[in-house]
Amino acid sequence: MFQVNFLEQYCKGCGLCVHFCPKNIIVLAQYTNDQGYNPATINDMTKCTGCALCARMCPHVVIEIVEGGAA
Amino acid sequence: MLQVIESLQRVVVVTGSFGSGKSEFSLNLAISMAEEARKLGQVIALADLDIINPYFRTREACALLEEKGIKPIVPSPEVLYSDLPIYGPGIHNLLHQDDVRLILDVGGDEMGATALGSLSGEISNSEHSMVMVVNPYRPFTHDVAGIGRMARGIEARARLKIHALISNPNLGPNTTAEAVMKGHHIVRAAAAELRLPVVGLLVLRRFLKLWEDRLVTEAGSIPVVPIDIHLSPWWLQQKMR
Amino acid sequence: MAKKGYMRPPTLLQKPWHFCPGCNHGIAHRLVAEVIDEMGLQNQTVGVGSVGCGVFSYEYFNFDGIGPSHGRSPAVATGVKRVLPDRLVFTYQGDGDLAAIGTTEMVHCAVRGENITIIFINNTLYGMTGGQMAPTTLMGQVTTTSPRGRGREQGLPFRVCEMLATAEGAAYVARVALFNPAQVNRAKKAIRRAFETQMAGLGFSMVEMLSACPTNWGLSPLEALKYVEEKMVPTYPLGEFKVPEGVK
Amino acid sequence: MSEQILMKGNEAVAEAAIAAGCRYFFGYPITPQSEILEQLARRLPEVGGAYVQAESEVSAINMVFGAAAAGARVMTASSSPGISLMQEGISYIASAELPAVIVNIMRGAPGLGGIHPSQADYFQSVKGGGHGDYKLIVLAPSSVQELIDHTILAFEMAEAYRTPVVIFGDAMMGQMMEPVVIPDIEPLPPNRPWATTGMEGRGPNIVHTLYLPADKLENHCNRLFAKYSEIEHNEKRSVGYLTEDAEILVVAYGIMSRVARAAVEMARDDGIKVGMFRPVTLWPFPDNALQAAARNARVVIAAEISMGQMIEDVRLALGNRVPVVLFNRIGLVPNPDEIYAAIKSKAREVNANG
Repeated sequence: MFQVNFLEQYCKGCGLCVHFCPKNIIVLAQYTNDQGYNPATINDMTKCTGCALCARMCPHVVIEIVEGGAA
Repeated sequence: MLQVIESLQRVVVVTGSFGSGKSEFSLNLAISMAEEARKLGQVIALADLDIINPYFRTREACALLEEKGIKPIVPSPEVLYSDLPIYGPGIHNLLHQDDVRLILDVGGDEMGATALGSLSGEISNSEHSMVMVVNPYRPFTHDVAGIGRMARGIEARARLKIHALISNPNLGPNTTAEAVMKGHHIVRAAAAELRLPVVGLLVLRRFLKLWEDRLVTEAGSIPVVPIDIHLSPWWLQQKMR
Repeated sequence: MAKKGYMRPPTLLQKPWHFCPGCNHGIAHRLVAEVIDEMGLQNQTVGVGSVGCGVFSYEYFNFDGIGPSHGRSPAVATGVKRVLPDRLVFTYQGDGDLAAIGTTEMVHCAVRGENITIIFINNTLYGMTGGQMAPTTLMGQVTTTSPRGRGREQGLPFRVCEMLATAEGAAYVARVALFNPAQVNRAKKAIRRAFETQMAGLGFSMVEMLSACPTNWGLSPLEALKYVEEKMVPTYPLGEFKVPEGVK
Repeated sequence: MSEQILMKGNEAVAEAAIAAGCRYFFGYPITPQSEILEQLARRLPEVGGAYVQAESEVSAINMVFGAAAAGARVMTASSSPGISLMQEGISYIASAELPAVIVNIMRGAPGLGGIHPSQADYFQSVKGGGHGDYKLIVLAPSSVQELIDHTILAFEMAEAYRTPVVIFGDAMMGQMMEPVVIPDIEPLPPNRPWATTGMEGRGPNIVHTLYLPADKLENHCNRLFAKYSEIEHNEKRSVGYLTEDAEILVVAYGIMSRVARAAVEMARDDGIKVGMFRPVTLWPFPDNALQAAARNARVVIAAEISMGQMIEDVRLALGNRVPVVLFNRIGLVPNPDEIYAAIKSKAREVNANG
């Protein structure tokens, strides 16, 4: 079980994490953050394998992943 | 100066550290030689071989040399005041003309002596004396070890042997008789170490007038030679205040 | 850190980037920070920025930083390194800064074998000033100053790694790209090797990163990554051009 | 070393820098200052420092920027065309408030010019040179001993005010040899808590010159100029010679002041009431002292080896109260006779006008 935390206020909604997630669980939210972007988010956290490809490709260092549930 | 001239061969190669007084000595030597030479029908030529430092070189005294009947061997007028590594034409020929007394005023330090390397073969084949002018009040020749290093460095780069030292201890306008004697001792000690003779002690003419008796006694068998300054303006020669 | 998972490197200050969405500068910054943290060098590092989109690098890193003038970073880094030979000193420069105005400084830094690292972000144009042609612009690429596409009359792409690898003073020279996670991992390894080269005192090192500029290329962030892979890599082949014995 | 020794100006600058605790030098060869490089290339490794021959003056000044940012006492030297190339870096060093010493052994310009003595870089260093609002402290020594003393002073000022300091010499001063004493001082190591040395035990230090928000830029410039006012208040330096009753005042700096002084002595022997004023700091220009020195003057002669640059500061200081005329030569240091002749001719005019 992994917990993926998005630093939503820094996200610029570029969507690279959405593309590179092998489980296709990351989406861009319907709402916008303070900067006016639709931030990335995960609805079904149980499917995350903790591969961190999303974080590896995130150009805005928005994503942190911790093992073992909510941090 | 006549005694100095007598101790030197037909071709005189003048080396030394930067600012040792090589060029002033060369000019004084040439002017003294010229006075004798007129009687003997000899030609005196002074070649400026200083390709390292483009200031205070013998080439700045061309008019004086010509007036004294000395042939200045300097680069052509267009490049005379450049910092291009050029020396005057005709040195090769003059090295082998028996009726010409040639003085080669070489650049400072071993760097300046490098220019001699290209002529060393021809100089070796001519009757020559290579001297090193030493001022022990210059930073890199201020002790026996430093003078030795300088001599060996110059010999290595020039690929020629130094035959004699010229002692030129002075502090410019601040020179005192004591400073001359103290410096001269260092030069003599260095000469002993290098197994070379000291063939002259140079002293500015206006100072020599004041201290002649003391200095001649002190110098013993080494001739004390009055020197006139030609390359530095008079207002720079005033005592520092 | 857990075997899986990912945490923000502590050497990266917690603040929003000025970079555009999808800009690869952010990935490059993060990789540099991760390597410095993994090597435990945060307190021993002096970063030298540049002028270009990377101009604020010193604002984002949590270590000592210098903002020099355009193109002169390798000279500034030389001054720092000569005074502080045991520090990790690196420059972070774009292709305009490094490969145009700073060519002399970069070349002679390598020729001297200056023991510093250059992190070189190649995105084929001047990002900061609005997307003008750079020496690294691809043939046919349209920029604001090559409006009909770069042709012969605008010169040909400049391959910096290949040139610097010929310098005897250059110890480690590599070109990497950031267009997918595998490439990003390789890029990180290259930075690590470059920094190890420097800390071992082996000489000059450089890592060139082919980097996407979605805004000035007029592509989506994802299309821009594809552009790097399909258009840039053929002109700028990836690989290690020089690796010293000590870090193999 | 506290005995007298005979040194060339260039050698003296190099030794003085070492005496002042400078251990880093970055430069590029150019006549007539190359002995500074040559001497330091030989000496700095002996004292645990580093000499780096840069690929250009542009690089050299940026190496100075880096070394100063890293906390070192650092110097560069060049001659006019090379100093032109350094202007960008000098503007950055001034803006970043880094201490550094820059020696300009001036030669004839513009363009490639010649290698003759010159004072034609006055505007460049005193009035600007690089882009933006900044000032440089400019020192104008007039002897080899002063080259030494001013080099040491320059490091102290650079350190005290965190600002670049320029030392003016010229081809003749660089090459001429005079008896000097290198003072035996023990300089303290640089104390620079702001330097980028790796942040052990503190937060990050940043050395930069970028101020994008307008208010920050304005604050930065105001802060720089508050510092410059302090320098103007503290550091104006000058030397007067026989100015008390002088009806004719010769204003000259550097090597030209040596010539002017000899000329003044010649004219005094003729009974002419002439004096000399020598600015030692060109910025800050010693305007108050000049006003005092010129209080009895009926004519002021600004003597320069340029087409007339310092003369503008002389006129700014004296206003319309007294006529200021130029005596100049280009490509050489004139003989005192020439300035003496100029003094004589002015003396005749002054007497004719009663």
